[in-house]
Amino acid sequence: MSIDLKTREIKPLRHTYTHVARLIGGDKPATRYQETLGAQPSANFHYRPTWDLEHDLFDPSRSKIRMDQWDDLRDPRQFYYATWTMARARQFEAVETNFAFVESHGMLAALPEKIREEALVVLTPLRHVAWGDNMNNSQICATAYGAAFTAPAMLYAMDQLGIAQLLTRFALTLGEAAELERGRDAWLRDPTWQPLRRLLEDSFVITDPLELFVVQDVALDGLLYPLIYEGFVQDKLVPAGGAAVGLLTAFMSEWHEETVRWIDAVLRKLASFSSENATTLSGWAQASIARAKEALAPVAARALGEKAPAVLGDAAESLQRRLAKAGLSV
Amino acid sequence: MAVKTVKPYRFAPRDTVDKFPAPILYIGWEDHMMFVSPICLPVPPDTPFQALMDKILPDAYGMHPDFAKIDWSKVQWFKSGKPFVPEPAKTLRENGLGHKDVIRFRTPGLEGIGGAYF
Amino acid sequence: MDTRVEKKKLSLRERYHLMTRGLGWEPTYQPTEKVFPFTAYEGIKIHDWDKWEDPFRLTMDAYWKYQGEKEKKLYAVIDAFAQNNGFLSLTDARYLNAIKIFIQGVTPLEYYAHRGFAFAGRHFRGEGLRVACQMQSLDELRHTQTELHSISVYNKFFNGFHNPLHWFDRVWYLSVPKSFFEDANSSGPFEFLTAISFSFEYVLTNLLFVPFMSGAAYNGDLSTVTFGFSAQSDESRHMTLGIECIKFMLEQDPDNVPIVQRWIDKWFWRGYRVLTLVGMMMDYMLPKRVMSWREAWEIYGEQNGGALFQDLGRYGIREPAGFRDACDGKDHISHQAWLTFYTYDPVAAFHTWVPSDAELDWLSAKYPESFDRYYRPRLLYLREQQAAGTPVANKNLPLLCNVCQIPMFFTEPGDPRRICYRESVYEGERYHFCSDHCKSIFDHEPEKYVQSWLPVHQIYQGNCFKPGTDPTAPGFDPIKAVLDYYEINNGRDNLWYDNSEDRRNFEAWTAEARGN
Amino acid sequence: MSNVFIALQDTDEARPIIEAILADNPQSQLTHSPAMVKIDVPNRLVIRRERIEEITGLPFDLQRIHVNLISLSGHIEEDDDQFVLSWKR
Repeated sequence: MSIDLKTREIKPLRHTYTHVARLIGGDKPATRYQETLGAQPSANFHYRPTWDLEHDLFDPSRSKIRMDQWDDLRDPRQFYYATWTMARARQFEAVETNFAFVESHGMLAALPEKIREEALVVLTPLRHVAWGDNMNNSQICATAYGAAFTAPAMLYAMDQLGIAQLLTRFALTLGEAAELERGRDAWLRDPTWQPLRRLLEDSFVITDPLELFVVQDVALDGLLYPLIYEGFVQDKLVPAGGAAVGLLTAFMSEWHEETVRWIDAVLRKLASFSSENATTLSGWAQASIARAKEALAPVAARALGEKAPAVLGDAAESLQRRLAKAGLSV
Repeated sequence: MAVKTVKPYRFAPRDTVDKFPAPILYIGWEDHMMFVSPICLPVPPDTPFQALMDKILPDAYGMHPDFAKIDWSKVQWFKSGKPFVPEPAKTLRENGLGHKDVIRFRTPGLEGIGGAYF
Repeated sequence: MDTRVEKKKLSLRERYHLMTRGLGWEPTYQPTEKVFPFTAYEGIKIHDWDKWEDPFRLTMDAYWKYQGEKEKKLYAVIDAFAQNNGFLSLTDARYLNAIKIFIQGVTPLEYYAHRGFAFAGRHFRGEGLRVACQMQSLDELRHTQTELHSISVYNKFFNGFHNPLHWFDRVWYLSVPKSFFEDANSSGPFEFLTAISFSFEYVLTNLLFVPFMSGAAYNGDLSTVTFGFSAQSDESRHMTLGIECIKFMLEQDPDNVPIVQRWIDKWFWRGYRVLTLVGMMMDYMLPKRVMSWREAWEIYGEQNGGALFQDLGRYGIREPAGFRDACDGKDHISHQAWLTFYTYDPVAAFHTWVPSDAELDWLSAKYPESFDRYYRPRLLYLREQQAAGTPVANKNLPLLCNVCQIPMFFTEPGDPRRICYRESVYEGERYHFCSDHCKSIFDHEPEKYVQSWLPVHQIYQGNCFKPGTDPTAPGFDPIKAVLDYYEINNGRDNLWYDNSEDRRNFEAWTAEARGN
Repeated sequence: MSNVFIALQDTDEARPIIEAILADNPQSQLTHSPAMVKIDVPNRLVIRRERIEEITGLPFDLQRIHVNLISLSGHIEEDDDQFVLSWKR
């Protein structure tokens, strides 16, 4: 009897937290995602950071971009830690299956040497790019404003660490540990990679977290992923007998397709808030796409030969279309 | 000694007297922890010390049964922990009390509820 | 034909090394000190960042796998608890006030840690150390969110849960944990790690989580037990980051030793002061008690802390300066804090009460040195006044310690009859402290603590009223105006348990559920 | 000599780990709290993968300990075969 009663409805006094109700338009049942919004302290800070005297610990004025409500920068994936972690755990089970499949079905043996070599030369140095990406998104999480935006930035940073490690595993599967050294050496010295390394190192000193977001997540990743994982891996290597390479890097394309939804939603929200925002973002995007295109050109040439300019051009065009849809003029 | 920072690190103190309606005075009644801690009050500097005893202390502490039993002639005063003899007719300023000074008074023979310093 | 030989399986150590180390590089297009501008200014000397030892070699795939499993289990419990009105199985709704303190005072700290470790994870040099910090940033985000999610069900049915983030930035007693963590986050990355990973996570966190979670288990709060222990499983990684970081700094250069020692002195004391709230929770807020604050302090503070500092002696580190005084406080601080909150309950977003006779007897047994002599008579007086309809409430605002921001109710070490007063004058301004150790923290870094946002002073400065409030209007009630600014619902979130809506509801719901 | 300790959730999953600790650390002192088991050992505590595998009859990855771990003290050394907590002196 009492079991029946325990499950009987008791009328709640309220449906969600007050700060959440403010963000979702009133006291109504909130999703778990919504209950993670607004978690950042925002008033009455005590001490100025010893590492940034000009700003409060959390301070929207670190960016040129203005917003009334930073927690409006919602993630269309509605990721919170649990859903993100479980999604990545599932995806990496698939990665695991793919590695096992490739290793056990002689796909490595079947991989033409030329493809193997090309894949290693192009993909191994990208470990370092992913690490730089991880640094930049950690920085965005640390210095941008509002839990709604900074939390996905940290998830993005850790995705990049996962990608750096996946590329490491890829290199170790296709070759020996010396491949990592060779890739590192190319990253540090080979002229093919220097413009890209320079771009990343320049990005490490950007202090505006949203400018950094545009330079890294919008422009560089927006060009790099289509160029490498579609243009190079899917369209070039896979048809030429490199199915194994396609299988082992399938996560990257899937990841990119997923994360652009977040990136575009953030841009759209920022740009629609004010024409000043739209102008600033457009300026950053134009400059950083141009710069990223330039920096990727030698990598594209190494990967795709004479087709490089066309593939890179297509990637840039489709990125520009994305941004135009998000309300930027590029 | 100084904070280690990337650039010179100096900020105006947050609690200077100009920011308050009147200078802050802290008052503690020894052996009476029902009041938890010294209390914090803005008090105009031209308030006579007598007014502190006649008005401010009864408002703050009158609810305690010991308060009515205080023999004011025996009360011992301390300023920053050192014995202090206030002149009742003079103002707080004239008694040397300034912003964020702390005074305490001990009421000999009174040790709070049940002798438990409460 | 496969000419390559079968690869030998890599050990955990080798695999982790390849997966993490060597990802980073020395920049050449930008000066290193511009890319990593914050590694030197604290005075810590690091000669070889690669000497950092990774104790837990978790790659992201393993991280996702294990964390994913934990989350799946945790949310299954949270769902079941909410669906079955699990809160009706609590021993007593008084218990929930401990959880209110948790979401008001601890959950926002998890969030600060999330952001602070993101900063450290970006700005340290070696990859091993950075990855450990980044994972911790992620874990702390997890804790913030799982706590908000677990406690969400209580918010629907009880008061004092609905506005924790707003309260955290404003309410007087929450400036204690807020200033603590902002102090850490506003420090450089090495001090931050010493503060949070070592002093808080490694030395003190057992005192926070273990009693809290065991208390939850004892009192029928399955939801909190689950999130708590699930969070703790990350915590052991964090504790290890703390001790490894300390060893790393101490082994890198002898000049680091005095800097680290001073940080340990400071952060041990800062953390210990914050834990006063936990002591009070253990001794007073659990209807079924697990162990006293004193016992917990003896196990986790004295025994473990003792072993740890003995071990660190080989680096020239001694126990924290405040350690003896902390041990001295074990008979008193929980009682002093509870009495404070009881008499200030009109302006707190949780309920207090006078313990029952059986509970008073438990306290006497646990505190033979102090309870009957000092604290039982006080509580009995509060009970008597409450019964007479004149509950003791303080209408005076208290003097707060300029460093820990706790009202100055702590007594002199060795003399529980006397409040401990300390003060310093810096550039013509006077500052007050609750103890030698808070004073010494101030004296070392006065430029930092002149910025303290002290809630009592802020009220008097007129900064704690909603816009449009006119303090000169006739009949102006400053307490009501401050409660309004706090967004504490007067009569629902605050005041004593006995007459609370929480109590009435809980008794009605459980009577219905248990009756029939 | 000081104790090191490990605290684990009192769950079915953790039971083989607890048993393995008790088997390989004869000086273990076991304390049960609500939902938690704490094991203190003077100076050094070792968890051996093989011992757990012997108990469960299944392969065990030591990193799995994290799922049930509550707290610990001492310095940590972990490799594929064992997980050690110790004080250095």
